Amino acid sequence: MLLRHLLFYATLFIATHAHALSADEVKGIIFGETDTRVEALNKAALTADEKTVAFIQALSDDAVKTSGDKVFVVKDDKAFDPVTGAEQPLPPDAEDVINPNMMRSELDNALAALKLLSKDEQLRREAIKTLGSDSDEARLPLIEKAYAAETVPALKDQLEMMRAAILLGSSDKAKRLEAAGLLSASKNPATKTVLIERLGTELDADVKVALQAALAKVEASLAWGDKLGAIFSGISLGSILLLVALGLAITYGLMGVINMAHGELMMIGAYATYVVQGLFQKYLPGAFDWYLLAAVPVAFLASALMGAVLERSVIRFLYGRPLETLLATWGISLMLQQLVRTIFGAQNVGVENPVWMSGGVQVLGNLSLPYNRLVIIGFAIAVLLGMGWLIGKTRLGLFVRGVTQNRPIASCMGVNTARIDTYAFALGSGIAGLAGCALSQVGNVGPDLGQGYIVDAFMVVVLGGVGQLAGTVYAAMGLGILNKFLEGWTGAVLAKIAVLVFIIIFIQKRPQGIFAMKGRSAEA
Amino acid sequence: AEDTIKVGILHSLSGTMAISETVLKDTVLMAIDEINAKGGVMGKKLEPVVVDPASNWPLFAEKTKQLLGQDKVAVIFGCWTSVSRKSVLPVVEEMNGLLFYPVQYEGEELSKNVFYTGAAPNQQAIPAVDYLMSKAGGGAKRWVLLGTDYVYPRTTNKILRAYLKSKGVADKDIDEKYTPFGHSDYQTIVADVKKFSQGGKTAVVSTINGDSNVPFYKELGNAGLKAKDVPVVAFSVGEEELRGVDTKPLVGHLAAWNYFMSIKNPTNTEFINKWSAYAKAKGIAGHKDKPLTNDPMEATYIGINMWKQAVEKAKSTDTDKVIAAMAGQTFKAPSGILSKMDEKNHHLHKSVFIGEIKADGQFNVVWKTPGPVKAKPWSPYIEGNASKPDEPVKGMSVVKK
Amino acid sequence: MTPDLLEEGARRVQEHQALVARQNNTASGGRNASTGRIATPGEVDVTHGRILYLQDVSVSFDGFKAINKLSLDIAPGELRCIIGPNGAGKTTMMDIITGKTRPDEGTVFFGSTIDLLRHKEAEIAQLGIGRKFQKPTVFEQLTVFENLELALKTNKGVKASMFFRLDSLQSDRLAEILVTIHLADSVNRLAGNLSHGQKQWLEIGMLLMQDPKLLLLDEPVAGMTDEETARTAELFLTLKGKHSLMVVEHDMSFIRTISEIVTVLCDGSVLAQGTLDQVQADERVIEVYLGR
Amino acid sequence: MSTPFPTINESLLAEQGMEPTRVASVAAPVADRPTAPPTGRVELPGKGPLLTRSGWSAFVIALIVVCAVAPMLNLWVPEGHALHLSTYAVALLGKIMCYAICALAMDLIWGYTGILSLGHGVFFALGGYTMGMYLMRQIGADGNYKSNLPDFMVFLDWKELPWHWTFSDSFVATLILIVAVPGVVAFVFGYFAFRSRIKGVYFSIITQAMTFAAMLLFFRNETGFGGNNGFTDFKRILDIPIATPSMRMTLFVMTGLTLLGFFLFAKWLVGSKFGRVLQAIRDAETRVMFSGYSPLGYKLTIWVISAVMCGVAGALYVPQVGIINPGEMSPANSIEIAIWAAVGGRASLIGPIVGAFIVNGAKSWLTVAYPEFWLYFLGALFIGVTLFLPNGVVGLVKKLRKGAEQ
Amino acid sequence: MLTVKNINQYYGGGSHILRDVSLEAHLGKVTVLLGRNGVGKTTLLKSLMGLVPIKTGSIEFDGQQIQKYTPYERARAGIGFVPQGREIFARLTVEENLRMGLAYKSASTPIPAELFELFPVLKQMLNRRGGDLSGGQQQQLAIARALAAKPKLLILDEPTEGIQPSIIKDIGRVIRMLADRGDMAILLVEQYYDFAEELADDYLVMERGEFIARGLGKNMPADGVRQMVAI
Ligand SMILES: Nc1ncnc2c1ncn2[C@@H]1O[C@H](COP(=O)(O)OP(=O)(O)OP(=O)(O)O)[C@@H](O)[C@H]1O
Ligand SMILES: Nc1ncnc2c1ncn2[C@@H]1O[C@H](COP(=O)(O)OP(=O)(O)OP(=O)(O)O)[C@@H](O)[C@H]1O
Ligand SMILES: NC(N)=O
Ligand SMILES: [Mg+2]
Ligand SMILES: [Mg+2]
Repeated sequence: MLLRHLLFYATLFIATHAHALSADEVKGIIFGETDTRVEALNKAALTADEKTVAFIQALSDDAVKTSGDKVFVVKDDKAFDPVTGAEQPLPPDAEDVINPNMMRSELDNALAALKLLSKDEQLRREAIKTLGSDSDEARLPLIEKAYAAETVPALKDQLEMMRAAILLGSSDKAKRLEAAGLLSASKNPATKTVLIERLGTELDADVKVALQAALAKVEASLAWGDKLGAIFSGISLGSILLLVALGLAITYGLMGVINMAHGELMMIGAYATYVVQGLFQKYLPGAFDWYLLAAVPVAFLASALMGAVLERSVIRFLYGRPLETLLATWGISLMLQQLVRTIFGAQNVGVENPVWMSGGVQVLGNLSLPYNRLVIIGFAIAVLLGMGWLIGKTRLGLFVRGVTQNRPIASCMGVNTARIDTYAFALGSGIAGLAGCALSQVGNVGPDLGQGYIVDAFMVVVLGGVGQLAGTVYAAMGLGILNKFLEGWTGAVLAKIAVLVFIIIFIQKRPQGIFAMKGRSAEA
Repeated sequence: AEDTIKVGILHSLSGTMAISETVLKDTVLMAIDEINAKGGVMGKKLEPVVVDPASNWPLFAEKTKQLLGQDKVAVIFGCWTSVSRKSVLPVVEEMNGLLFYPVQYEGEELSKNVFYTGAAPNQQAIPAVDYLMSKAGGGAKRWVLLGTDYVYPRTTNKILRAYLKSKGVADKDIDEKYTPFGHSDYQTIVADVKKFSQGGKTAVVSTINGDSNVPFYKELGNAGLKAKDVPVVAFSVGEEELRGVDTKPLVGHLAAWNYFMSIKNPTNTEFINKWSAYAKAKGIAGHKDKPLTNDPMEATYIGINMWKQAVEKAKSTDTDKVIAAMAGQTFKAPSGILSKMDEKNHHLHKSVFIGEIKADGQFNVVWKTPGPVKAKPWSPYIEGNASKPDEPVKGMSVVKK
Repeated sequence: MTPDLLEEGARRVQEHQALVARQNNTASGGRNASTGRIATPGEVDVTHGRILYLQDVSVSFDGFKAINKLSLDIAPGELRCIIGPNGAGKTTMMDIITGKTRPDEGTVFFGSTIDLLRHKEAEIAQLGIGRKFQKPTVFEQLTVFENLELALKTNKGVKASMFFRLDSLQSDRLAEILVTIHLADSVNRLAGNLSHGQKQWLEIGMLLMQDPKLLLLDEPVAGMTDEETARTAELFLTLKGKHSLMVVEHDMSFIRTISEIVTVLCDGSVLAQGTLDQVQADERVIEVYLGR
Repeated sequence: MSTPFPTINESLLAEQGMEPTRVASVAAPVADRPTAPPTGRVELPGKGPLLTRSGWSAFVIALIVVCAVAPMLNLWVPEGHALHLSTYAVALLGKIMCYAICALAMDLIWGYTGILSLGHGVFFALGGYTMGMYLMRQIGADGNYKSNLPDFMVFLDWKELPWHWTFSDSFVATLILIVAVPGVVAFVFGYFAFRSRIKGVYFSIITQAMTFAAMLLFFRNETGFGGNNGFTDFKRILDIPIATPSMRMTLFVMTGLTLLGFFLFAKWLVGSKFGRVLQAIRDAETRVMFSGYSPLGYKLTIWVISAVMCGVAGALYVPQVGIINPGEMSPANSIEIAIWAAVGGRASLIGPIVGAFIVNGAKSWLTVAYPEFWLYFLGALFIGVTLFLPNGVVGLVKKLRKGAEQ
Repeated sequence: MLTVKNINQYYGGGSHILRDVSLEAHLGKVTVLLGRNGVGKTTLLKSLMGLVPIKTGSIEFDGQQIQKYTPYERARAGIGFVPQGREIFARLTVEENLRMGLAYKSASTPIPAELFELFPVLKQMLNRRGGDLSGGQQQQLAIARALAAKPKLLILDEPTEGIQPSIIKDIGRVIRMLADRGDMAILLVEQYYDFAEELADDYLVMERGEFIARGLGKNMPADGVRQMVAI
């Protein structure tokens, strides 16, 4: 970020009639009602020089403080006078300048407008994006200038769209018609807003027709993004359901423990992530962005360890009595929740997305795929593959399956069943911990975290067919996509009800889940 | 037992509501410590009786019976959700107890035995919408009313819809959406809001409650829905709720409350300091490292102090006498006003503040009412309320022993 | 199909055609008053001399043909032994008869009127087909007494069972069977605590209580001592005549004691059929089953 | 060839008062000489009495406590007296007795038939809502809005009662519906589920889905059951004020009688052959089918009976606790019912009742005594019971008693 | 090889099943244990495997006192077990079942090819789930599984139950061959008298938890063992 800004100052094209930032301008921008501040800002921006730009940038970065009627720009714990640039002592009573939404939006626009003429293509691109939805007529000359100077075809097209959006408000009918024609090729959702707004005020019938035609075209090209977006959110929800269910697919699906504490094991994973975050903040602030990578194994181990302890102390006495495990693990879940309340408090704790997980890739004008969702989908796939390999292809996996099917005989084959049981339960718990780590990136981290997902987790495992890994995957994805599809149609509440009803009906058709085991081995 | 006055504390310490309510229990305990340190009430020490209704609504009623019937408490501070209050209400009325309810709620209720120290809809929702419609607030023309599917959001949105209509907003420009309790996947909702906002300047009024807020805000951040494009004003999100959220992408989104921790005045500074010290001393998890105050805490604090004053004025803890003495009580509130209990309607007069979220999880106050607003528990935007008296109706066919 | 089956089939076709021809000659258009019978629903009709009749039955699991165009029939009162290599499809055949497995194709008739493929397990049991599983299955959490009581032939509807009381006739029968199966001293023990062989006996006892017309016995003497095997053989012989039995066993000496006709199954269809001596002499049977 | 059926002297088959042991892990007396030759005389266990002698005495005592002692201690012994039974205690006991009915119902379906329902809360709530609707109508025009419609309907701008409120003003209809609504819902749900042979956890999970879906449905205001707030602020029942000591006592006594009645009924049911078929279904359903029983009818019957019992419990619960809302249908509530049964001891009838009292009593006490720590105690109780008392508290008592006898 | 001294065993309810049972099994010898249903044969074998706890008595195997060992330690010490009622892993494939038999061997140990010569059907059904096999096929699998790890002591509980005659003969041959190789002791519980007599080097007859007769296999007819088992 910082480098980018330096570059920006260095390459900024300074308007010929630029003049130095005055103390009055500064005061006008800082003090008073938002309206007058905006006015002062726009005035100053028209004749901006380097200092003005630096000042606007600082204001936008919340790096400006005031004390009485004095204004300071704060940088690296030092305060400077915005006009002279001289370093000044910062009075202890200095207060932040408050920029409400409106002001902040104007600041961004002003900066963007100034960057439109930058030599750096990346900066111009950003500027165009920021200004995208703004159709302020006052900016027309600037945009035309930028349009004339632009050499990159894609950016030139976008500038033309911006110009057209402004021209839509022109008093010249021909220009409006032309603008409408141009805009119909846009794939930008902001264009839709502009067109709708213009439609509301347009009086000329011809222009109205043109506007409507343009609007229809724009909406048609946006429809794709909406559809893909819905599918993506279905997959994304599915990946979360999958993560949440995978651990349970082991502890419950394979081992037959009706593990009501599964949610709490996820919660432990999430809190472990929180603790790692805290440690990074304290001891490794420089590497903070990578705390999540460290949190993954920690979350796994924390939950796995807890799982191992539970298995050794409680669960192992209950094999072959599945319904008793329900009761005991319910008790465990109550205790773990309260334990977390005692240690971390009843409130949620904050877990931040690392910078590389914020934001997203813009795929279409109205479809951007958030990084954290993409990462979680990838993570779910990785966990799934890892677990599939471990269970299906390794000796450990073979032992786990053997032991869970017939404990005494497995031990007669020379398998240390107690140890395998502990490993298996710890593995399932560890995977729950991984799920918790992932969930910390999209939802709450609090004592109730587990309760919110436990029902879903069981539904997924059971719908897929107990003990069927592949079924779990299908069930998670199916429910995720079905849920999102219905949600767009009926709203979230009815969608959730419909999904539950769907599960009930589906099980009637397939009483053993999607991947029912067939034949006699199912009864054995 | 004669030298103490028992005070019931009825907040969930476990279950789903513990997230919000636990801290209110501690607030009452802090206030009690403070009052006792100053010599108690009428020379008697206050003795807290803490119970855990465990986010279970019938249990609220049962515990109330116990507090009033067995423990003979003089007053109860408690409840958060409206349904818990509704569950407790018949019991306090029958047993003629006294309940102080500290959370903003939907109105449509006025009981002689309850003092409502949180906001009624006109003390929170309506001013917030006014602000968003104003030029400074962005001049919103389209509205998404988004809430958790239960009575408080439904009622508030009903009032808001009527209000917006009265301001000339067409039905097609209002989108009302609900999610189930504990909903955690807001992708579709946020995508819908985004789409809706393409039709013109849009603001979102969020009455999402409790746990769903974190995933909602995280999704807003992910989807790049910035406050300057589509501002979201929330009525159930305060400092405590933001504790669990990465606020950087949320800067500029709003909340409407009658108190913010960031309000600068000596009373508030003192309040925050007191709380910080108390949280440290008692090792209250979370708060001992990062003490936070919020609106319901302030409302609780005002409530107990006003009750103390009323008892002293009435020279008795007798419910009816205290009720009478409560009318018109004032207290210097941390929000910076001289808070006053209405003479008649059992609600506080409150200033309304609109705050924008800052990167540190606190709020910038960007707008406030010129002075305290009197509560209208019976919203005029709901049919049939016009004729309602602005005070509890006495003698509601309750049979006394 | 084996030659003798073919013959048998041909004989029956001829008989049937002759019957049709005869009937068509009557004045009543084939409805011959004297031979006309009313098929009572639920009652097995064995007037055609067959109590169980399977034709061209096939079933496959994931592409593996466990039963392959199997045709077989059993006469009322007959004791039929079925032998065949492990995996020949004997148990699967019983699964099909009792409604546990649906065949892919073919017909299965109980008597000449009841299409078993249209009935559920419980109905088939009520029609009069009892089964002993290869792996003894009893109600482990109930006592021996209760196991037998439940099996007792009586109205098995919900309401009837609520008001059920054992009458003295039934008590006698129960007591008799308890003695027969050597569990008289264990009336009050939980069936789950019995040894393997005791469970075998208990299951046979339950079958006797059920008093079915057709008994399907899947390896009934597995795990029994020779003495008990002999007793079982005796028991089966007394049942013969009144009941029809289909016994699957690998114990040749047992088969020898009880058998008239032995059917050899292999790879899901009939390999040979005849007296034990006949099939024991059959090279193919020696090859796949008996060994040298 | 000797006959395999030796004839047996009839007189030797005299009825013995022995009751067959049916509880799984309480081992039956094992004959030390398992293969002793048949003696020729067989002692068949006779049909045991409904309750043993001491069982009847205990029952009668319970009856007296519920119908006479409790009312006396509550209404006549003055407040402040050491023996006074407080209103709070009456309410608490009344509530727990309702829960005990649920636990008993759960035991029939889970303990005896092996079908774990994680959705019994829905039947409880349906009974409760049915009663609640009647109580709402009894408020008449005394509500906030002075309308004949319940307040929440006025608030939703509804002008008339929706169809499903049609019979809510008739007490008789309400009584019928309390049985019919949970019964019909259970019947339809159970018919399809059992017909499809849904078993084990698959069944448990769809019952959970059912209660979860019902909860979300009832949360919606439009569904017409008062949304999240549900029904509260009841004023009268049969036009008699509800918040009076005598009315409360009446409800208490009725609950007690219902519980005792259901107990006897359940005892009779599981003692009959019907009950044994249920247990047989639990242990080996295929064998049951091959013995000629159609499990569908049996499962459905006990499922509906169990649901109706829960519904009745719900109907008794609502006037006593004064509120019914969709929270009763939350999956956790249904799980709790199963937990009461397990704590007390499954497949013992008295166990679940004891379990309901222990768990809820502990909860009520601990939430006051240790508001911050009670979950640890409760959690530990559940774990402890499973680990050390596999047959629940009742199993322990039986064991101790057996030990004492020897 | 195996020396069992004075084992007493009780089931949970307190019933005394094994009463002072002592026996020996030697390398290269087949020891056959006979007895009617319910006398405690399976219980004895389970006690040897450690599947049911014994109250008193000692078990010495290959020079170690193993009565305190867990079942898997006994397996690792070299005891292979074919349980009554097959007890294969129903949801593992045939191959995986055999691999379970190799559990305590190193991961790269191949499944001995001779098993497939012995039981060709297993090779054919390598990828079928154990539970889908026919009863006799399962029994063959159970035996193969126990042989996979080449144990020093092989315990078989009614291995011929449900198996077709030709394979019984094969199994008999195998047992003989294994014993004759001299590196394995075999303890066989059998109801099928002729089979038992043919194989027995030593025999034991059990009645109500006690041995009522023992001797050399070749003396079985002379000792009237057949009658003992038949009441
Ligand atoms: N559900 C199934 N899936 C796959 N294969 C199956 C299934 N059921 C049976 N089979 C196969 O069908 C064949 C016939 O099995 P069946 O149990 O009927 O044999 P059987 O004649 O009873 O043998 P045995 O004498 O060993 O009991 C076997 O090869 C078995 O592996
Ligand atoms: N888990 C158990 N609990 C109580 N008693 C049992 C248990 N298992 C077996 N028994 C009893 O112990 C006795 C011995 O049983 P065991 O299984 O050892 O007999 P067995 O000699 O192997 O008989 P079989 O030839 O029928 O297999 C029997 O009377 C049986 O009922
Ligand atoms: N009153 C509320 N926020 O439920
Ligand atoms: Mg078979
Ligand atoms: Mg045995």
